[in-house]
Amino acid sequence: MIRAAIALLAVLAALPLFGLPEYFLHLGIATMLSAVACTGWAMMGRFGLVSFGHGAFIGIAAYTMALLWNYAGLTPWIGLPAGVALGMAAAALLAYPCFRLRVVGHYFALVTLAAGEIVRILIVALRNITGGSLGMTPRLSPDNALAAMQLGKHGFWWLAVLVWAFALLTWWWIDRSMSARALTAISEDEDAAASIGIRVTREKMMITLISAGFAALGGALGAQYRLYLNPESLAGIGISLQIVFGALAGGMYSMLGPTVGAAFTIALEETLRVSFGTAFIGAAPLVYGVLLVLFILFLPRGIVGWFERRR
Amino acid sequence: MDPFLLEAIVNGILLGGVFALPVLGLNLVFGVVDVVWLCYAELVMVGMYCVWFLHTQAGWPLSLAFAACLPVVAMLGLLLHLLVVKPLLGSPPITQVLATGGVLFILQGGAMLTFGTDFRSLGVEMPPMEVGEIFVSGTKLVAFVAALVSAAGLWAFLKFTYVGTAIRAIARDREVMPLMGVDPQRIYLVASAVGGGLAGLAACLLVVQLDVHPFIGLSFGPITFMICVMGGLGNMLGGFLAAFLMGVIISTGGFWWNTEMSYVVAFVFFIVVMFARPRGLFAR
Amino acid sequence: MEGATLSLEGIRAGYGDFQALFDVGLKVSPGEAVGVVGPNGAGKTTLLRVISGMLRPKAGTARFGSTDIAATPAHMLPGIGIAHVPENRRLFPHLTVEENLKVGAYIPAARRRYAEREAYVFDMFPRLKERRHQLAGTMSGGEQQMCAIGRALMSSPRILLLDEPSAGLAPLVVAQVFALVQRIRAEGLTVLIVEQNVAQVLRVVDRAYVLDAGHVVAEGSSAALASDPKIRSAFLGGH
Amino acid sequence: MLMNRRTVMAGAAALAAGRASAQGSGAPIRIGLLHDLSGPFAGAGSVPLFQGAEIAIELFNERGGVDGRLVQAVSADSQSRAEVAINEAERLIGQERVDVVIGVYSSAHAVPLAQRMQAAGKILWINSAIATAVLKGKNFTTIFRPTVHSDQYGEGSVMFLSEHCERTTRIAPGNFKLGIIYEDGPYGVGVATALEANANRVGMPIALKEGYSATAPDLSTLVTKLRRERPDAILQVGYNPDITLFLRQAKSGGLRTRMVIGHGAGYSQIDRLTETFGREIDHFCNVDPAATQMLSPERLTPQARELQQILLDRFRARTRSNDPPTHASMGFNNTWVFLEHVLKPAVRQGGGSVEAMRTAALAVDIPVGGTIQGYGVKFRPPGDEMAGQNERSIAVVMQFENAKSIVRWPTPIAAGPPVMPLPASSPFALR
Repeated sequence: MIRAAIALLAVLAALPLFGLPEYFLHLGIATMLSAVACTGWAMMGRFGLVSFGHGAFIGIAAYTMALLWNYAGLTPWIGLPAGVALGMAAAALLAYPCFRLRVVGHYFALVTLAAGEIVRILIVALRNITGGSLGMTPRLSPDNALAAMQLGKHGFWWLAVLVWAFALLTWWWIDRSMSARALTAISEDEDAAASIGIRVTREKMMITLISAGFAALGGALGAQYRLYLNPESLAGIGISLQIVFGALAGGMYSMLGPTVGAAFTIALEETLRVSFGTAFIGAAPLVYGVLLVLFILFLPRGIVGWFERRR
Repeated sequence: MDPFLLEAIVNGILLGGVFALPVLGLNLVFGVVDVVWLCYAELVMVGMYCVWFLHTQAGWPLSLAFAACLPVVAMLGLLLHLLVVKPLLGSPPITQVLATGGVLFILQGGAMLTFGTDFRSLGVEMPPMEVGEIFVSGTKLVAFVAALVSAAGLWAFLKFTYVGTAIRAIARDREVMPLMGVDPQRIYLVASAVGGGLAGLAACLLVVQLDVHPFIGLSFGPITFMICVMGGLGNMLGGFLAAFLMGVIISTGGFWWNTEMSYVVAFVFFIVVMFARPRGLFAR
Repeated sequence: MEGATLSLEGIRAGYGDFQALFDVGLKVSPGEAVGVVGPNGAGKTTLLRVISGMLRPKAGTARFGSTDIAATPAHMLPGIGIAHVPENRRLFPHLTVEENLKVGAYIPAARRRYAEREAYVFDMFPRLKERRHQLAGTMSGGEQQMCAIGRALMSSPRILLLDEPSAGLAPLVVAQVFALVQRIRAEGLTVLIVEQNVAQVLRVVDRAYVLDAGHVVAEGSSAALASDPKIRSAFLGGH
Repeated sequence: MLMNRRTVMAGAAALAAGRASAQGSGAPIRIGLLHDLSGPFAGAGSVPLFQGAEIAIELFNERGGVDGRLVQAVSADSQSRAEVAINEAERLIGQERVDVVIGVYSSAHAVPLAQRMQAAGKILWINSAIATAVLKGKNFTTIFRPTVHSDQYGEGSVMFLSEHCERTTRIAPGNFKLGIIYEDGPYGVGVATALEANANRVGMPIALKEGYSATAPDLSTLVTKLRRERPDAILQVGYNPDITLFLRQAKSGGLRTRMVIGHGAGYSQIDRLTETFGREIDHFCNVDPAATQMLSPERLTPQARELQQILLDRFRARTRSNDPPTHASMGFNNTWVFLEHVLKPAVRQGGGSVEAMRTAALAVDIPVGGTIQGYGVKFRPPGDEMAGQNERSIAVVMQFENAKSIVRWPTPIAAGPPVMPLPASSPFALR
């Protein structure tokens, strides 16, 4: 198992050396970073904590990182962790009262949705600092690209592989911890879990922070890779739902599910758009929607979940 | 009182009228079937296209186009239930929500394929009314009254018919319903059709105020969900009142601060309400 | 509406892997009042759930008159005359008393006779008439039990299934409830009643079955059972 | 192999035209066309922008391309989403191997695309995205924008008002109050910022400046605030659904003023506005590069005049449009400038390399009147603050009259003085 994992990582890390075309390299990086966000989301999603607001944490992390770089010259190598920490702090600020006051289920989902929209609108409204809806670009530093984390495709590929492996490792570690069992119990019956001594709020907070942290990490790295930040694609409903779709399509109950889902949704979107091209406007989202519904109807536990069940 | 502030408040209440019907429909479906239709605003969009097409392209009189819109969208609600929601009734809520999210893409894509991406306008208007220094849009006022009348009609249906009473009962206890001879599946169908019909009704009221395009749902979809939750999911009266509250908050927030930030004010208010009243502002 | 015989043979039923009933047989003739007694967890509630279609048996036959209960959707059973007052009453607390009764009269045959049935129920339970506009959830336990029975009676049933009507009620109220049961059966309605309160129930029924751990361990007339020393020692406190 | 249907069709159609094969030599020249064909921007002008570009390529090929080498368009849909635009750009340069991408409707897409294309050493030819910030201070060398930029919109409407307000309304520019409302996207913000800067420069007071989201379902509060502030002119920057909503709510909200000026996008779709408001929008003004039909042919060079007629005929035949939107002219005109004045010489002299195209672009020198939109073309050189911007682009102020637009500013090319203030027949006129 561990050997297979290392072999897989080695193959992934070696791929760019064999002259993978740039466009596929680009999609690969986008996929892995989006897989990090999806995996992060599923870490809490699989315990019944459904958030529609992970965009909020991504937006906070990405903008913190880029603003620190542009205005204070702080390297993203520090700015990124700082941004992710701030994103997690925002998650704590939002989640703690939710858990204490028992805002659950659809109510929790909608509260997080509102939080995502607030962050998006604030980024737009604070346009003097953030560039508003025009977006912002991190200041280029061609002489000092490494320090500025402006790595180009190969560098980012390896960074993405690393971060992705870290996300999976964390998942694996959670699965083996007591917390996984506690959270399963909580997701089944919160009161019963509390009555057998599980510290409900604490466990939920922990998984929420980890989840928000990975989403923020994946999203902010994506912004750094593209060297472009935009409120629409980093905060708000659009990105939040995109993450959920990916996690769900792949299967949020298995470790590789969100990754497969991210790869699947990106591949599907690209293929549909490119193959329908500009001939039938609207056909791509239509087919995407149909496939999504069919997937949920016939593979309710996602692609990976389906394979696991058959085995 | 500042007449302009008063006007902003009146406008907020009228805006609440815009939100009220979708909120009622969404709440009805949620209360009965226990599923959130993420594509609800897109059903409204289809209804708006339906009215636009029948009136401006097929040349039907407006009243007839309105009358046709209701059954069409109601039918769509039924189909949505039968094809997507029903097979997922036992699944986790997130799966159900996401499946209806898939339908959202289908409806948007379908609208683009059928009608293109242009903005379509009905071109119907009514003269404004002037009361003192306050101006009130005639169109909005009529839409507002229509929303109130429809809400009252819905209330009467739920209050005075057997099916309506069963709908209110099922929201609390679905397992016991067969003991009364009620087939929950049939009630789900009725609720889905009525929920769809309300989307159709909302479409009729919106199409005279807003241009229709495939993405119009994005304009009022998210806020509709929030209002629904704020009033208490499944709580019709709560949702109805919350619609007006939210309308006034957006309107006066825009008046005192600015139009952009008014939504931040509204969303922050929503979150605070959720913390204070986790089951909705008007939960019993 | 004429009577029909309820007959169960070899019923096995349970939840998932857990089996609650083992080869249970039972028969209730028209006009009879029959009790099912037994300790907590004996499968009494499961038995009623099988009869009213809320639970499908895994084996055995269940018939009411000419209808195969196991082959009929649950919501069709009130139409053939089965009314079930479930455990814990399960009223709609946010609806008024009158609205609860209205839901009870949902089936088409009952809707046509709504006024007549409502008058009958209000005659039997004058308290309900006084409180017809009150929310059901705000009434006392005894009143709620009356409302639940009234709701079941709205559909003009041929057999009334009562699940623990005395549960959670004060002794005085329990006596009232059983007096009502007696009145209902005196009017000729078939009654099947499940109870832990064995002493009380044996006073109002003709016959009873004793259920223990999913098996019928004894049956007979209420007088015979009441004097059976084994039953007495097991359920009646042994004096 | 990823193959675009439209590519195949365009190529086949051009071959069928048959003129090329006789002269022809060499592989087709592949050019990326990137527009928002779905999503909210599609209906806001991106589609006619694309159609204009397609007509230009079609015409160019009919005329034999570059000495027989045809241009093959590889079209892509950026779906009104920035990250899709980035993906498509990656695909166009990586998979489709194009050296040039033409189009780009939204400035929010132009920002990352410009950076990416510059880094990849490819040409980005921006036909529409107007925010000044896209180019300002960026020192790009392979990014060119033949069209106007947002500062010019601001200059256009403020200069127009300050020239005419005293004579027509007896209010000196120093007392002529402006109400500026704008959608909060890059286009609205860019133009609004320029409006404010220009108003400050000429000393015009600003009574209200407020942004709103283009998807807002209600703007009546904005109407109320404008009514309170009583601006003498309302300057709006918006797309279609929001300006229609605003005008509708302004009318029913009793908002009255002396002049309403729009700034392209929604206001450039006069057909659409007329469909909704009929003659109620008569005498509103709009600042934009001129749609070609607004310019009297005698002001154009003979070549431009000929192109003008071809575009109008073909666009009308394609879309049954009465008054082709400005974006159709922009798409055609700017694409044509590239094909005829950059691509042709670059292929003839430099083998069509990126460097040759860059050199050719910097050498373009088209006088005023030389393009179908009236402006000339001369790009700011590298090192300039606005490197890559066409310094001869002009935004004109035009006035609606009976579903037609008439140029009112700059005065030298105007077809007469404006009708101002709004006449009593307008439901928006002061009483």
